[in-house]
Amino acid sequence: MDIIVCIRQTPMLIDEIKFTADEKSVDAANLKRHINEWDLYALELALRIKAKDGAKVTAISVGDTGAEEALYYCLAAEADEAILIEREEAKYLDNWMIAKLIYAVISVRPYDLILTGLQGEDDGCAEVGGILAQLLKIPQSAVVIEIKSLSKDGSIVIQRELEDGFSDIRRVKMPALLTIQTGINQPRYVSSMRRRAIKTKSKITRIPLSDLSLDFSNFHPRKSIRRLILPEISSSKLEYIKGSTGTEQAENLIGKLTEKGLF
Amino acid sequence: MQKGLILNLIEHRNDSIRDVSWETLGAAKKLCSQADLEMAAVVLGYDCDDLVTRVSAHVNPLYYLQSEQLKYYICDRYCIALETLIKEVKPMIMLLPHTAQGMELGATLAARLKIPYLPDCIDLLFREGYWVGIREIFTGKVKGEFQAARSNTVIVSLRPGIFKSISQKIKEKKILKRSVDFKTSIFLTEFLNLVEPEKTDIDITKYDVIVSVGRGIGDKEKIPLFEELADVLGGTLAATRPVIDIGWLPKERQVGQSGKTVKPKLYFAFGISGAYQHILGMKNAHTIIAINKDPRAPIFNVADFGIVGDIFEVTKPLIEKVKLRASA
Amino acid sequence: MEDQNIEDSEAQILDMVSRCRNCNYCYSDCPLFESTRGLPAQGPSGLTTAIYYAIRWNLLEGKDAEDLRDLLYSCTTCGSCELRCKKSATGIPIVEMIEASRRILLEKMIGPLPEQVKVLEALEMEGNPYGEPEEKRTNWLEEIDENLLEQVKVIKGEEQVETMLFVGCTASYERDLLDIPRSIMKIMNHLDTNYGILKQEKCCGDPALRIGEAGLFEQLMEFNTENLKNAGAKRVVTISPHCYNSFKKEYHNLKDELEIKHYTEFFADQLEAGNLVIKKRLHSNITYQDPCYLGKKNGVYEAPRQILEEIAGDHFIEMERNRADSLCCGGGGGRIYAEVEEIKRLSEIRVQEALDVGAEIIVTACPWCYIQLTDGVKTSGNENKIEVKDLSELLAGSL
Amino acid sequence: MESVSKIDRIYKYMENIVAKEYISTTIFDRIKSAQGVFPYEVKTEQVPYVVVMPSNREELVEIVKYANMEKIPIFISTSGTHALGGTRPHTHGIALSMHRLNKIEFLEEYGFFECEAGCICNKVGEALDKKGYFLPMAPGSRLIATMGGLISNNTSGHVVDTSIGKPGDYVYGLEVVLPNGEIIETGTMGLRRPSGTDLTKYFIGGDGLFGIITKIRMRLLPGIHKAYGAAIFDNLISLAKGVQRMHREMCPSPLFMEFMAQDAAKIGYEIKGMPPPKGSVIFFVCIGNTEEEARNKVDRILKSLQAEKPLEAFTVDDINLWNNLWSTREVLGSFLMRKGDQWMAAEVVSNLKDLPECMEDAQNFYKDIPLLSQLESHLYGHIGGLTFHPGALMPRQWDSETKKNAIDEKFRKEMELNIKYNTCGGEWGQFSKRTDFFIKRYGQAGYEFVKGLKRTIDPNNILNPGVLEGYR
Repeated sequence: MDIIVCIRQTPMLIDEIKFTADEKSVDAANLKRHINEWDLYALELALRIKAKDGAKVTAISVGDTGAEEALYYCLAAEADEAILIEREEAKYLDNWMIAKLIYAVISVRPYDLILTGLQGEDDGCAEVGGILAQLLKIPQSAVVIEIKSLSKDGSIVIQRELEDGFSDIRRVKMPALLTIQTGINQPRYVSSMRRRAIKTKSKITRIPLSDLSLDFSNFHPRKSIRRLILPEISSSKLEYIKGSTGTEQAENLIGKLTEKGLF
Repeated sequence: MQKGLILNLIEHRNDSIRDVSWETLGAAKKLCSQADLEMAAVVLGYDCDDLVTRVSAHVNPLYYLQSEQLKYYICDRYCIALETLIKEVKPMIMLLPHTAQGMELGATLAARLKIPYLPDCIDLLFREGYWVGIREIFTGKVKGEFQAARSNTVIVSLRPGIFKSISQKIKEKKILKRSVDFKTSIFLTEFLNLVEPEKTDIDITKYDVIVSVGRGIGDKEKIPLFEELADVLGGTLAATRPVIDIGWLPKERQVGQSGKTVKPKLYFAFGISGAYQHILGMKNAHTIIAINKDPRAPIFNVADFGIVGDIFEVTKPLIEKVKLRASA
Repeated sequence: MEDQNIEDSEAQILDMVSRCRNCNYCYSDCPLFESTRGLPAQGPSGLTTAIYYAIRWNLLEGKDAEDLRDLLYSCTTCGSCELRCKKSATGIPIVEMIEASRRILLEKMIGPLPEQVKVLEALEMEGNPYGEPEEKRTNWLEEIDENLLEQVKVIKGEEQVETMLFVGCTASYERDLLDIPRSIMKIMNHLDTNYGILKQEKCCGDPALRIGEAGLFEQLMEFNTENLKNAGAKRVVTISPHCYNSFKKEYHNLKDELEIKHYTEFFADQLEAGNLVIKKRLHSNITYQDPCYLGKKNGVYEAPRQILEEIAGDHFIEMERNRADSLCCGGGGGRIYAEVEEIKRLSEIRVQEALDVGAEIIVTACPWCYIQLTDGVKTSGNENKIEVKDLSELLAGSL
Repeated sequence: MESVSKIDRIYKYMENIVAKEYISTTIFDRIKSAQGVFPYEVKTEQVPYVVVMPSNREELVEIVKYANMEKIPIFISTSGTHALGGTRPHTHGIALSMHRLNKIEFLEEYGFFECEAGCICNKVGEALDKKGYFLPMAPGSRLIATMGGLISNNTSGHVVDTSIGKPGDYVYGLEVVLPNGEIIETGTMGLRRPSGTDLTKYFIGGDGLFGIITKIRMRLLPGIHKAYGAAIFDNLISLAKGVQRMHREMCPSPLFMEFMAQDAAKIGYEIKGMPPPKGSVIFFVCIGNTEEEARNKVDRILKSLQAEKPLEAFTVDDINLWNNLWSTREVLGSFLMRKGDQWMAAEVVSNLKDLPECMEDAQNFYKDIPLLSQLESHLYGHIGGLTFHPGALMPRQWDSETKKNAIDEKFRKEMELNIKYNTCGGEWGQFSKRTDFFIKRYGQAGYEFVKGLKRTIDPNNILNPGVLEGYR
């Protein structure tokens, strides 16, 4: 069984957010990055299936900042292969183009299951999985919270999270794509030594754009960012509780609630 | 030339229309009045006529794509059905809610039709000939204007809980039934069953006071402190999804889109940044008190009272003072 | 850890544990034996036996692996068992074996406990276990009164200083504990020595090491070592016994070159030398909780007592179990971050023992003991009977 | 290994009896409770199905009934300190830990205390001490050994029998769960023990063959005063003769009387930072209701010893010196084991008449055992109780099999000597590793007698099977 996991690093905002001059992206300077949380759950799921039923786990990432780190992490966590799709940093890629790149690589390889995180911590679009599935002409299921069974006949029964505590259960014919919700498992910890050692032990498969059978030059994003805005807290009703110390604030809060008869 | 059309997909479950569909209709109505547009809606399903009539009271025309195959929502079937309709009515905007269903459908349908998709928008504008979706990124810490490439149709999913539900009714109803031809298609996904929310020992929705905590509290060791506050306030403890995910508290205490929706008199939010999935579950509380050290935390957008500061420095004296009042 | 190292360390564990004569005397001194259900494996030689057979019978998968993990990570690493084994049996370095096993579990991706993952990530990202921004590490200084800041040099770059106060993560970030560093600065003010605080201070690495993340520990060790050397420090004074232990035992490029003192040692010396003079004596009954990483691990029993006797005289009472026999607060060994089985809270037992000897104040000299005992006082409902203080607070108050 | 389905079945049943967090199927709990004090490895066929910790006798009764019905062996392995491995399962079964039965109650108006079987000896001792009473037992394993186990074994430990007798002599009653699940209470609430049949006697030193003790009623003994003495002999024979005299001349027996051969004493002294002794050392404790009484006893004993021309014989007034003397033996063992080799000792008991000869035999204990003759060995013992502990240091490198052989050899030699002197061990028990001895010592008839009792009381042989049969 072949499982492919799409993975990437996302920036974590620190208190002071700065934008680039064109206001189209967050200034990468002094941004800390880590692996997109949802992707970690997808990776763990793949590795657990591997441990239980045996599988080859391949991690794939489109090469923006931190992609290498993320892929080495996957290898250290005992993914069998890691593929880096190289791209020039500058060019803006929307999720459709990213999906297209991944598609170009995956489509020529064997796969039974493709796992992605439900969404990115940064843009939260939750669309790469869907697009990819459509390109590959395979069924997708989003917001997966449990694998009920994985039968040899090539079908998989999964549980999806809906709203208000509801969920539904589906049987999907493989090959299939699942986008994974957090909490589906408890992702393992991969030690710093493992992460260091892996870099000398194993290699990442690098695929330059030129190797892909698609003409990237006349690719155009289907959506683009006009500008970013720092939302100010805009609430007509919001009233700040003053106080130089926590004790004062606590006091004033109780005062307010009492005065409004809420207490 | 004919006016541009906004086509609304009506989401339903268990023979009832999901609230969020009234919201998307509301949003569409607003758009129509701003730009010179018309609206229509579409229901996919199987003998759900009364549900259809209910919708038709608000929007005209209403397309009713009926087939046994459409009894339950399944992505690929919906895609096939909607593709035919979209090709027929050529909407300028295909509008759907950004829900578990919408997430699947929006991305897939857009890719299938090779058209732009603006997911999870909190507003939609028409600027210099482009459709522009306002989206929150970095869990609401930043807003972005996302511009869809030029296209006859753009798919837009709207964030639940943002738009006013449609209220206006219309005079004459118009239901256009369509049957869908699935003969040639093979289905790879099969709906098995819907799982109801499980009954739990404690029901946080029953409490007048809720003390809710987010990852911001740091570690599990801190939980008892807020439990104590909840106790002295005669309320109960709740939490955001991340807190549930790392197992600090059981699922039954989760407030938010995928958890419980609560409407207590007092809702305290400690160390909760305010991801919309959480806000959806608590914004209708009578009074919301948000305590967070990050003044830009979106939670303050829905709060009635806000304290910017260290949650523990506030919590401990708060407990003491409440105790005092109780004993007094 | 390379696979080779794992094998070596497995072999070493097997060799060491094979010395055990199964007398089980170690149980009688183990905090787990008092705080858990007391199942057969819930004690020192139970843990080592578990490791031994896990390796010999290859019980490192599925539920067995989780059971092993939960067992090994329940240890407070207080070291009582080692003392007992030395005294009455073959002298196995039990805690060392347990920690070696944790390293193996971690490298095999069986450990750590779920809640500890966040801690390790925080240590790597921010240099402290609480995930607080590293750039805000010294923000607490903003809440210290001007006059206390005169003698402090906050080392940002090239500044040189002889004596370095290593504040540690808990004292730096836990607002409740602000009085500890504040008191220590007050005491420092009575000595006319300048001293430094590192702007770039990072966690000493104790949590990483205890949890089994040796690689991460090394990173932190190298970082701190370099900073301390660059600042030309000749002496490091630590607030936390855990930092103290790390520097003294683990920092191989530092431990022999620098004088490493826990603040209780440092101030005891100053009292002896007459540089500190007790003016106000304390008249309420106090007792002292030996922090394991000061006492059992490093034999510092008397320094804190010298100070306390100076301050309180006859009002200083020992608990029945003191010094090497004292009971661990339960905070060590990475436990403070995780949910471990505690049918009976160690902190509550300890609070009761303090009450039994008529103490009104439990004094300790470790931020974690302080936190644990404070909880213990609360959860056992003794707020109005007894309070917890750090030794520095009492000393500062009596000068 | 044991079948999973059987584990599940037993677990499920236990769930109806005991709170499930006190039933463990965790492999590590099961392995640990399969360990005995012997330094060789657990075998998979010894690993219990489950470990169960009942919280009261009612739960225990249900467990026993089930085991008896299903014919599943029960091993009461609580602290696992039995020196002959009596608590060590040799087949799959249910391992019981009695730690939760740990209540102690002072019935001072009756002159008793009652403790549950899981109480730890040392804790009971401390509790009595606080109230000014005295626990008449001092086993080496007191730190962790349970009262139930100790009474089932009825060990003197360091105590000189002729001084205060055996712990069992102070037991006024027991509560026991029989193999069929019946509960019986034995003995009396009075201060006078039954004449004639006293059921208590069947379970004191009963090696856990006939029932599971759940509660022990023991006399509250007034606190005692102690006085200490010591003597140095240039040779062990006169030391032995000195002790012989003490007994023959009807001296009041000391509570403890220990000796160390010079070589052993040297090591102990050195570790304790004392100048090496000029000869072999004997040191003892006398007790009395007054300090004076105790001191007089010491003087009286010293007189007897002096008759055998010790290098020196003296009362020890400095308690620190005494504590040092007393701990020399403990530190000796751990000092020798510091390299990780394991100390094993035999329990050779002499009769009074042949004490000097037995002393010689004890000195040469390991000499003619090929496997052990080369090992470092030392001699010490509870000489007041005419007991020798010839000990040897067993190399850690030896594999499990060799260690097992070594230990079997040791027991064989021990048997030989105790047969020779028509005695028996007073500390560790008579079965398990010593079943062969028991048969030789008391004949097949004697053995059949016990087997007969066992068959009658425990027809399905569910209680600690293997103890009576003896480990091989």
